Amino acid sequence: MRFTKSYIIQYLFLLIIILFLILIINNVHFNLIRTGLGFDFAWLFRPASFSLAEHILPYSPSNSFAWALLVGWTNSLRVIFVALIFSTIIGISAGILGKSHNYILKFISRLYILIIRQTPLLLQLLFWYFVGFLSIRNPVNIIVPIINISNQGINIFGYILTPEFSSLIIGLSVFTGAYIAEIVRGGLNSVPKGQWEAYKSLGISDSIGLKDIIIPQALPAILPGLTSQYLNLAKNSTLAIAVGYADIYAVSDTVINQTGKSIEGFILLLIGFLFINLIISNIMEFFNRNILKNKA
Amino acid sequence: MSQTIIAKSLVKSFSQNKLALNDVSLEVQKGEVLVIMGPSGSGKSTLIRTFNGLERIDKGELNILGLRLNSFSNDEIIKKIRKRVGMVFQQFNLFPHLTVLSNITLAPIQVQNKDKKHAEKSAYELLVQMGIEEHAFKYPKQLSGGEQQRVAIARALALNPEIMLFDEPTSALDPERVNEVLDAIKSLAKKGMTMIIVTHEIEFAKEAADRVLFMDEGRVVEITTPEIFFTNAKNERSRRFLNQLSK
Amino acid sequence: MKIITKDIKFLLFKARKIGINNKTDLFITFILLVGVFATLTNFLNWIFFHANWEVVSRNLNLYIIGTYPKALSWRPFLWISIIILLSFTTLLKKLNYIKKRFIYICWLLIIPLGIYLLAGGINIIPISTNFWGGLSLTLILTFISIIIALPIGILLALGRQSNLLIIKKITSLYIDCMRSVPLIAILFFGQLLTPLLLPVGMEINRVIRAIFSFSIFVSAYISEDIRGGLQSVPQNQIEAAKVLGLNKYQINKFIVLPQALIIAIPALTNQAIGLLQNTSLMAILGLVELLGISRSILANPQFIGSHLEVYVWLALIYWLVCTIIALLAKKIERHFSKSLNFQGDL
Amino acid sequence: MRKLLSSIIGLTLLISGCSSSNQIGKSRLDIIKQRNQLICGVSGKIPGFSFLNTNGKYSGLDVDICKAISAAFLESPNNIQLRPLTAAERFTSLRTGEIDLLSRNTTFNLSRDSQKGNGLSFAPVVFHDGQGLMVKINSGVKDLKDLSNKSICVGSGTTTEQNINDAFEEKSLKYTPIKYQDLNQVIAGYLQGRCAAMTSDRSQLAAARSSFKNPGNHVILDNILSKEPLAPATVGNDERLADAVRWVIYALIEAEEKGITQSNINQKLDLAKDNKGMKPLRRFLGIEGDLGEKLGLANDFVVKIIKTTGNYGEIYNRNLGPNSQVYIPRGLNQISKQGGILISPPFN
Repeated sequence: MRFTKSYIIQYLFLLIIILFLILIINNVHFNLIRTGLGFDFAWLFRPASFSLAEHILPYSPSNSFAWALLVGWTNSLRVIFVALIFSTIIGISAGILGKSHNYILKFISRLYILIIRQTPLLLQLLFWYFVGFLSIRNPVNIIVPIINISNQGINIFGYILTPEFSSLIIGLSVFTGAYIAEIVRGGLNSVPKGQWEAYKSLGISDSIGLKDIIIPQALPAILPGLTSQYLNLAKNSTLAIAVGYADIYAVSDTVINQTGKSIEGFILLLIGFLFINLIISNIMEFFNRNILKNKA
Repeated sequence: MSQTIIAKSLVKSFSQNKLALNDVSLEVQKGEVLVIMGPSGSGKSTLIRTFNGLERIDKGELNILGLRLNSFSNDEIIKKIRKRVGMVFQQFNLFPHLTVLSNITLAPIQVQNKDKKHAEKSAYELLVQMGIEEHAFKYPKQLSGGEQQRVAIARALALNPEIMLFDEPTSALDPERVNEVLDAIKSLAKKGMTMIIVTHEIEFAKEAADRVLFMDEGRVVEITTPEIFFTNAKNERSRRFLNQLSK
Repeated sequence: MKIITKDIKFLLFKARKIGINNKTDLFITFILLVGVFATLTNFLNWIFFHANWEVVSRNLNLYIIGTYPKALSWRPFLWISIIILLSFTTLLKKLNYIKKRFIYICWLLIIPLGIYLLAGGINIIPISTNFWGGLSLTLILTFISIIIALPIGILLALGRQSNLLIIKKITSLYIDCMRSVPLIAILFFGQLLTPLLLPVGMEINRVIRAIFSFSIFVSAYISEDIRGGLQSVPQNQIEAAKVLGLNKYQINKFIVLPQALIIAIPALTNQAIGLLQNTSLMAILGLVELLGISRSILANPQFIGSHLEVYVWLALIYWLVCTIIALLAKKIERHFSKSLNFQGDL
Repeated sequence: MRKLLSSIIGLTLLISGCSSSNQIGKSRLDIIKQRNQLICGVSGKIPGFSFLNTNGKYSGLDVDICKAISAAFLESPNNIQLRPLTAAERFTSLRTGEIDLLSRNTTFNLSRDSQKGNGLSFAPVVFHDGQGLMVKINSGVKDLKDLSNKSICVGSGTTTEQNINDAFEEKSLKYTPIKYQDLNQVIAGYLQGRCAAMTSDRSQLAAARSSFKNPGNHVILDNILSKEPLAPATVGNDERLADAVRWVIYALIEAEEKGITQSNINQKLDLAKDNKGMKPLRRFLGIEGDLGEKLGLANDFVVKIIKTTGNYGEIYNRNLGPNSQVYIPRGLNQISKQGGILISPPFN
């Protein structure tokens, strides 16, 4: 008797959702017939006949749409991976500087977070690309002749990073870095004050104290937030389309345009993202388990 | 005199190898004040929490105000019991986002469907009775611990319970605040409220209790009048406990 | 000579006071200061002497109201002025109880007022959403989406905490899926695919589709924030409510949810700010909100190549709006959390 | 609870009921008339064709075509709703009925027109264009092969992307496409030196060049990579709407051939009314016969068009003529009498 009522509610809920899904599938089916679009994946193996500016895997326009999507996917992974490293470096430094005793460093760190977090990422990306890179008239040599920055990109030892890739990396890293900095600061704040006083009273220097005493204790508070920021970074990397980088979303967009297969293309995009998410959350889970196991 | 609580062979365990309650039986008369004492971990809180269904018993049977409660009892019975049994916690457990007045009137309005004006009037009378009427519109955080605990008592009384359960009501208070709460409980005792109080306050027990129950390791060691318990406890374990307390 | 050493010592004392303790510190500070100073002077130099602000000054109306009919432009302008006025009274005034109530009611009325003023209807000429644009569209997208997403988020959070297994599974699936997909994909879905899901002849206009997309996306994130709040409501609060005879529904409504929401205010604020910033993604999908209208303005042959001016100007607007939202939320949070401090209880 | 459920089920049935009683058989023309509004998809970001002026109004050739159609269908050029669309969403919007008419620099080609392709119906071409390349004069680029292995700025989601690929592939040359979403991004990318060349329809290249600070520093190469006939489009299998749109465009061309302009339309009307012998003119202006009614329009739809927007030549000059912001010589887009390829079938 006690369970029946809740069971009825649950099954009704399930029934409504199923009905709703049936209704939608019915509509889609009807609309696909009406518009003559159809639903199939055969087009995946036709030649893509568009070119991509950047690819890690070998690619030419005569490759299939499927291959083009895979190339886009690997391009996404490349951006996510590099931006992930840089954003972590920026975020941790800014987070630690935010706790610095030096007022000026503290001020700069706060200012950075304040500006970056309150403006849209898309705007920042456009800014980095069109203003940051493309408006460089005279190439800038940072360390002659190792790093050379111009509106053709960053040239390191003859290896050229395109402005699209570079501005995406900078934009994503700077943006995500500001969020990571806040998480790091929160994590550091979660370490009891007594711990800071304790290492100082033992005469341990700040850098060693941070590395060996404070950060290990702050990690459990930092890691979950960090994971969700990494996932956000992966999702935000789809804004690549605004600066002309051929990531998975941009390639999907082109594919959908060329084939008109919007539903199929969308489904493939979602599957692609599911994989990226799985990769990141599994790696983080691994870290989480190992680090927390050792330190707890 | 009629029994309001009858407990028969209660058994309750949280982990497999240790019994929190081990064959506990007792009866409480109407209007009686029963003080439960015992070292920490002896099962006092568990026992008192079984009386309003916060803990389910594994074996045995309870009869609270004529309602039978055993390991198979459903939520309806527990709800009925809770409406007639008030409880005050060690940590007050006031609702921090509600004013003192709303803390007290919430249950009468929502559970007993009283109209707001009526409920507020009764609440105000309770606050006067507890001597904290000037705090009616403050939030719990703005009050001292003693005041908060008196609000908690008023909140429990607002439902006109027939039995009041106190789970270490003074343990979380500053020493100088203890008496204001105990005085409030004493005044309730004088009015003939049936009360079961878990406490470590010997003086209070001597003064207010009709009987004292001493527990250890989930068992009832002794149940007797305060005079006998505090001057001439029969059991070796009770004496040791009292010695430690008076130190 | 003595005087100079004294001066240096004094300077060192001053430096120590602001936290510069050793040579490395001094060096890093110096480098950073030079960098900041150089950037700042360059930037100011550009702003005052090189930038051509015509692209901003001549299109000021467009940035704020988009393609809204000129004769009726007072309507969005009135709405935005009221919002600004209300923000400042909320932020500046130290308020008593009655005034506070009044201001909260005003804030609640902002959304219906905005819809009425922008869309028209009774007594004023109706204007299709197609003409909405600029900052006014950005704001109304944000406000309506948040107000829709909040209750959905609460229900999802409760669903995920529920002990009804099917409901729990379905809500969890929904939340996890939503959170693993990029927003632009959801917006793409909303703009380009939902028409295929609808029965023939049924149309939902694109602003509503955008609101729908934002709401279903943000509600998943909101639900996780609220779940965090729900989990941090102490168990003894629920126990105390049970003892008073409240049923499950009453416990959630009167005890758990209010506290969870107060705890979640900072996280919810971040969601609101994030949402406002993310409305800019609609520029990629064809709505002329603040960023979209700016891209249209940049297409005008008169203003080709004024990217930097436009981006700096947009950054300023977005920054101001987001900062005001953050400050407002802080004020609200301070007001509510006055009562809420579990440390005092435990 | 029960009430809620029954209402939800009711609603579900209602919606699914809707989907079976679809509006097949009813022409969109009737829907447009019923709502007294023409929803027209435009780009909103292409100078000369449709862009936002500082008054917050869209203007350009594409917009004027919408106005002419609105004047013909709904008696007023102002009953239009212009919807800025991205290249990616334009066909879906048309197919799902979100817009009635697409007037957005859309290239007329087989796969878009055919039922198994995009399933559209194209109206006559309103602008004959061809894809071209623009480079900086001092770059020394003269031909496609000079651009080998260089970067080229392209707009994504357009036929441009495919054409440039085909052209380079034909000559076995390699290049790097830098793809942007909007034409103005393509222009910015090119101007700021990201690419050695930008490719787009030659009209757009010309329009862009005319807005540059130093137009003389840029040159449009002679190579024409493709034919780009730009035409308005409606959804396929709606012949009545397609016919009506088609003949509105022809009317604009015919009016120019006949020398009927916005300023002399009243004189011409009087002339036709007075002279019973001027049969073709009388039919064209709806004084005689039932040409308009055959299309489901007012009999004098031509008069309404010309009064509000003028003939094709006037529209062209207003938006792309020498005195406009973007000057593009008429070239092919001249009526046949003047040496162009625009021609209207007879209004009989």
